[in-house]
Amino acid sequence: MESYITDLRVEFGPLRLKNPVLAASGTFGYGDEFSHLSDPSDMGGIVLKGISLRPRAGNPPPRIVETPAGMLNAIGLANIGVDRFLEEKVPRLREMDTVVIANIYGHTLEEYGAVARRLEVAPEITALEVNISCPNVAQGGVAFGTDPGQSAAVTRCVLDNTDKPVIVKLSPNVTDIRPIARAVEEAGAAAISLINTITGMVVDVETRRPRLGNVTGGLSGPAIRPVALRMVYEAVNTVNIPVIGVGGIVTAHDALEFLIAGASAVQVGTAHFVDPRAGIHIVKGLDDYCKERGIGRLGDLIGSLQVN
Amino acid sequence: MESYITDLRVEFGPLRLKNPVLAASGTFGYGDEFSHLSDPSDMGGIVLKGISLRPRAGNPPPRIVETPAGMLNAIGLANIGVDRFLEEKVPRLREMDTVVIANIYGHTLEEYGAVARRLEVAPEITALEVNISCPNVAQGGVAFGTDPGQSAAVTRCVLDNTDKPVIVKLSPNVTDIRPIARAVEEAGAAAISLINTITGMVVDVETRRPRLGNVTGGLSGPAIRPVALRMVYEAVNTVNIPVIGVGGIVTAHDALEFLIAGASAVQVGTAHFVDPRAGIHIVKGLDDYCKERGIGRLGDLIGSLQVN
Amino acid sequence: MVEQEVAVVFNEQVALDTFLMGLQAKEVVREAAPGHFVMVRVHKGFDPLLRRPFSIAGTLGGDLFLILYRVVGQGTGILAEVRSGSRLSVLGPLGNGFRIVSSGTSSCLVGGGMGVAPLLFLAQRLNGMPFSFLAGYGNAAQIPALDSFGLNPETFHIATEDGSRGHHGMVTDLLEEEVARLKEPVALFTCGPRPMMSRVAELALEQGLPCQVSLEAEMACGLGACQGCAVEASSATDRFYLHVCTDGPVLDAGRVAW
Amino acid sequence: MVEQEVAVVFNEQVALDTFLMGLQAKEVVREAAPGHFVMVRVHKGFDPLLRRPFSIAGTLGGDLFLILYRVVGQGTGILAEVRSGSRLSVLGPLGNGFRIVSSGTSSCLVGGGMGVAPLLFLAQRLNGMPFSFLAGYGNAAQIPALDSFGLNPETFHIATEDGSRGHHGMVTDLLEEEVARLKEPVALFTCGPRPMMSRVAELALEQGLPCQVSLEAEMACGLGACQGCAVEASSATDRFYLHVCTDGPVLDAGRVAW
Ligand SMILES: Cc1cc2nc3c(=O)[nH]c(=O)nc-3n(C[C@H](O)[C@H](O)[C@H](O)COP(=O)(O)OP(=O)(O)OC[C@H]3O[C@@H](n4cnc5c(N)ncnc54)[C@H](O)[C@@H]3O)c2cc1C
Ligand SMILES: Cc1cc2nc3c(=O)[nH]c(=O)nc-3n(C[C@H](O)[C@H](O)[C@H](O)COP(=O)(O)OP(=O)(O)OC[C@H]3O[C@@H](n4cnc5c(N)ncnc54)[C@H](O)[C@@H]3O)c2cc1C
Ligand SMILES: Cc1cc2nc3c(=O)[nH]c(=O)nc-3n(C[C@H](O)[C@H](O)[C@H](O)COP(=O)(O)O)c2cc1C
Ligand SMILES: Cc1cc2nc3c(=O)[nH]c(=O)nc-3n(C[C@H](O)[C@H](O)[C@H](O)COP(=O)(O)O)c2cc1C
Ligand code: FES
Ligand code: FES
Repeated sequence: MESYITDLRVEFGPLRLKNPVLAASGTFGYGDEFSHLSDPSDMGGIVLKGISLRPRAGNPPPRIVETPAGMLNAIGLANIGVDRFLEEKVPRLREMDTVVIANIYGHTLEEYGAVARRLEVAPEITALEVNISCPNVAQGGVAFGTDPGQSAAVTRCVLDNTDKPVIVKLSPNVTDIRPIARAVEEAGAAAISLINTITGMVVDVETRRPRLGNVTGGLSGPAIRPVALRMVYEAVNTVNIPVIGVGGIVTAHDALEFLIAGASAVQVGTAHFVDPRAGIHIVKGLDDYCKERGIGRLGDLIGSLQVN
Repeated sequence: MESYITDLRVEFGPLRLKNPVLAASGTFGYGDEFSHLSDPSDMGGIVLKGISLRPRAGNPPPRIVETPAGMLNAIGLANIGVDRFLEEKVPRLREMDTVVIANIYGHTLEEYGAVARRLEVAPEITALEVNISCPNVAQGGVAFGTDPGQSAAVTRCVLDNTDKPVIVKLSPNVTDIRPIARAVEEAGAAAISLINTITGMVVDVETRRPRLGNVTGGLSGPAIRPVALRMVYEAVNTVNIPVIGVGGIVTAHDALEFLIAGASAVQVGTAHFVDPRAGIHIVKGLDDYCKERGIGRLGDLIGSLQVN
Repeated sequence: MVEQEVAVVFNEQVALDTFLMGLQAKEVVREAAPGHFVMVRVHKGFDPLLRRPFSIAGTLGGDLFLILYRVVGQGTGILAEVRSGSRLSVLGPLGNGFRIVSSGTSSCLVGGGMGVAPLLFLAQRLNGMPFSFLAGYGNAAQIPALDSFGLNPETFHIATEDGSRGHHGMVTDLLEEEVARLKEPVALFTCGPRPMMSRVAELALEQGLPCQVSLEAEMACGLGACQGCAVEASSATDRFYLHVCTDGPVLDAGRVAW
Repeated sequence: MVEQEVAVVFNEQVALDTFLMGLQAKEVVREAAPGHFVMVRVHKGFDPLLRRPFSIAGTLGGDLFLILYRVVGQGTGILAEVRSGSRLSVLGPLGNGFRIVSSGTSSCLVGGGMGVAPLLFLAQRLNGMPFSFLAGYGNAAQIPALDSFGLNPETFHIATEDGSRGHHGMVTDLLEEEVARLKEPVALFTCGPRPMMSRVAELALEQGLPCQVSLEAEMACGLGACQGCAVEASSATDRFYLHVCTDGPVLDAGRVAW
């Protein structure tokens, strides 16, 4: 455990984080993949890889392709299913001295509810993050997260099945993030996180085929940071619940942009592929920034953006 | 004038282009800014900087900020107005031996119609490209281009005021590009072009202010290429009119991705800031690609993407 | 496994578009086994963004490890311009390596193009045990000068597709001869283009020989976290996909859907 | 104006974080006048994406031009590592330079930090005519060794904010003294941080002296196409915004809203 001069704690709805830096879902596995390289407990928390009711093999390869300052992934939410997760992964989470958040998803409302309910038995999991970017099979495959009514319905359904705080993770592939943020807040979410990936595509000009087995994939990494920051700023100015900023954060400088714009915490995703210790370096960098400016409490920076 | 081995001509609705590479609006001025460096006539066409009914000073500085593999601009559609445009700029366009497309916008339907009508006197202008990403002042500032009905209304209004072919340029800041593409096609557009910039933001962590005078700006450059390509692919599979691909194209390789995905032509924007001859280099690169593979007619590549 | 900035001791061109780089990293050398790979960050900016995976091609002394790479794109292009004395961030060693078969059996190493890299390390560690090394290239210009590896010219056989050196044809032709010639059982180790490995796996199946393949896939993390590096598993495996970075890169040929 | 790859002849550190680069480009040298700038592409990838603007700080012989730059971020950091012999893409010369006043009047050049760069070129071209050069820095470590510019120490005066060299205070203090001391009219030329130039412009206004300022702005194209480099014009100008790249970078102080 590192120690810092600045008071880096943030209060985050019902959660207390030792610092505002979390690992983003799908980029840090179940917390054990990186354990040789760094102690996840140095971060404010980790969001685990998305879990569904039943195991899923995921999409056909290739699943990733690099793009300028970013990457597309079409993993297809491959995961071991909630039962094996509870059996194999949860016991190891006990050793983590940080907040552990499970990321859940489903293709019907019932699936969302069922995964949430199954996780009630695991006190190791402090909160749930609900991925609403998934296609709703009952509604012709349009993502839950693109419609305020459906986003609220998923939120309520998860809340009905859990006593844990519920964070709803919003999709950026929408015309206006504000009605969705509002709907999710009214439905009872403890917080929102955004953004998930932006849908993109790459073509192989040699084979004249899509580079991804799934044709399209989700864009993440520094390329999307300005879009994520704009949406976080819009959400912060729309809802009263805390907002977690995600998207392209690699350095403490990047994290500060989100915190100053009003995010109560940040998540670090793709950066962990470039630097497996990115999250921990960011925590250190936040401390340095505050020290150099005589800021005793990082919380004082949150939302300190001056617009004109 | 360069000469090429491949037949690079594309038929583009009512337009015949000598090659499928156009300069994108707002990045190539009125065609004369680059004339010291390259001959715009080597490109298939140029789309001029956006013109409105009245002159506009544009947004307060700073107006641009760089981002990873991209940039945000908040120029605010600064322009000299259609009258000065006709007087000062149009006469010089006569020398251009390529297709010249005017880009127009307004804040009300009437403004769109009025600019289109004024341009009827200029035979130098082969077609109009309509930027529908502008806020509709009569409708509370929501962009025309985020709603199918309003997009169609702008298209019809411009068509009522011109005999030139009308290309409608779509905004990527929408949940689903398809209903908008369809609405614009049904309203009578000769073609659509996409994407315009994606809204983003950057914060200065020293001053804790937005980096742009206008707070938010439009993201362009290689960072957005995968998003642009995905939307072009979606549009190509939705409408029967030609689609022009724009967004992050820097090299012939990038242009080929769009052509293979079904774009009938491409526009090159931000790349012109990095390499003022980017468009011309792309034309050359397309010729090389075809030569190496024994493809006699570039048109045969268009839409040749194989999906499974 | 470590993630650290290490010094580039040399970075020499050894064939057309092919370079051999020596990196100083005691920890990597200590843990490295044939078939392991490292993820290298080629520069500090975000374009290209991701680390690039390279097989460990051997070790030199107690603190140098080697990578042999071909310039095929942006990342390897940048790597080729790195000067000795510079520092690069390296993550590794990663993955599961070759299982060296017990003495008594002889081994046959079949490499295509850059696929020779992990096999060079394997050859280094097979020292004393009997093996032959078959390497295939497009043409003579692509064949790296591998003096520092001390390969025995009697057991090192080359095929080129254009016939400009060695056997005129595919490296799998050499393998067929070798398998026919040898009386005793031989274990196959292969790395190279997919069609080549597929043919080697087929031959192994026909002849009932054990065969280990080293696979490639686009990778983001190299650590088993992103699930990006999936390849289809054969029906003999109880899983649908295998992950090259943690299940492999070396796998029994029978586990892979060819 | 050309856009071409040119050779870096030298790239030397001349102060704390400050480098002087010599680039070989006959066409640029032929057209260059003081106040002109070039747009340099610092590398081939897309991060950073845009070219970086630098004032031409002088010419050497018939085919070398100089840029003097401080490492402040990613682009200049990459530039500082460029080795002589490398090639960089350069676009220029661009912009409107200083109008050199007719003989008879003397000139006073007031530079702050890297703002001395265009003034060094101006000093080079003022040869023979009377001028004084006032330069302000934060501290002595930031003062570049400018031997190659052959400045006359009698007319070159330095101020540092921390007093570690020359006058202890602001360069505008020196200017006030200079203006008070001189009898004949003097033309002011200034480049540096905005507050400094604003003070120089104010002084010029008070004293009725002609004053040309060289402005900076974030730039994308450098050619007048993107309209990104707008700065607010004063009410004396019939326009609302001026474009640094084509209206400037050198402007009469009275045209700018300070
Ligand atoms: C476990 C493993 C070990 C490897 N060992 C070696 C080695 O020892 N020597 C060597 O030269 N190469 C090796 N490779 C391949 C090497 O990683 C790629 O050639 C390299 O990443 C290309 O980077 P680039 O930026 O130059 O190419 P890019 O510009 O990214 O792409 C150029 C071409 O290379 C292909 N490519 C890109 N990334 C990968 C990747 N991760 N895996 C496979 N193909 C890719 C692309 O599909 C494209 O066709 C290995 C790959 C893996 C997965
Ligand atoms: C006409 C003109 C002439 C210039 N001449 C010189 C010169 O001779 N020597 C010199 O050292 N610098 C000069 N500059 C400034 C120089 O362009 C910037 O320092 C450089 O672009 C920073 O690049 P970077 O990637 O290192 O910094 P970044 O990482 O991009 O930014 C670091 C800091 O520099 C500032 N900055 C970035 N780009 C610019 C820009 N285009 N203009 C002003 N500030 C910027 C940013 O706001 C930030 O605070 C000039 C600028 C202009 C517009
Ligand atoms: C390989 C990969 C897998 C991901 N898996 C999930 C997931 O299972 N659930 C989820 O909500 N988000 C998932 N994401 C999205 C990230 O959590 C994050 O929202 C996104 O990548 C943007 O942040 P970044 O730019 O920091 O990566 C995944 C992202 C990547 C790159
Ligand atoms: C500085 C700047 C100004 C622009 N001005 C206009 C404009 O006036 N009208 C318009 O339709 N698009 C405008 N655009 C959008 C571009 O035409 C193009 O759609 C977008 O930049 C994406 O392409 P790119 O990534 O190749 O730049 C502008 C873009 C930039 C960067
Ligand atoms: S590369 Fe990430 S799981 Fe294999
Ligand atoms: S930098 Fe583009 S107009 Fe000045």
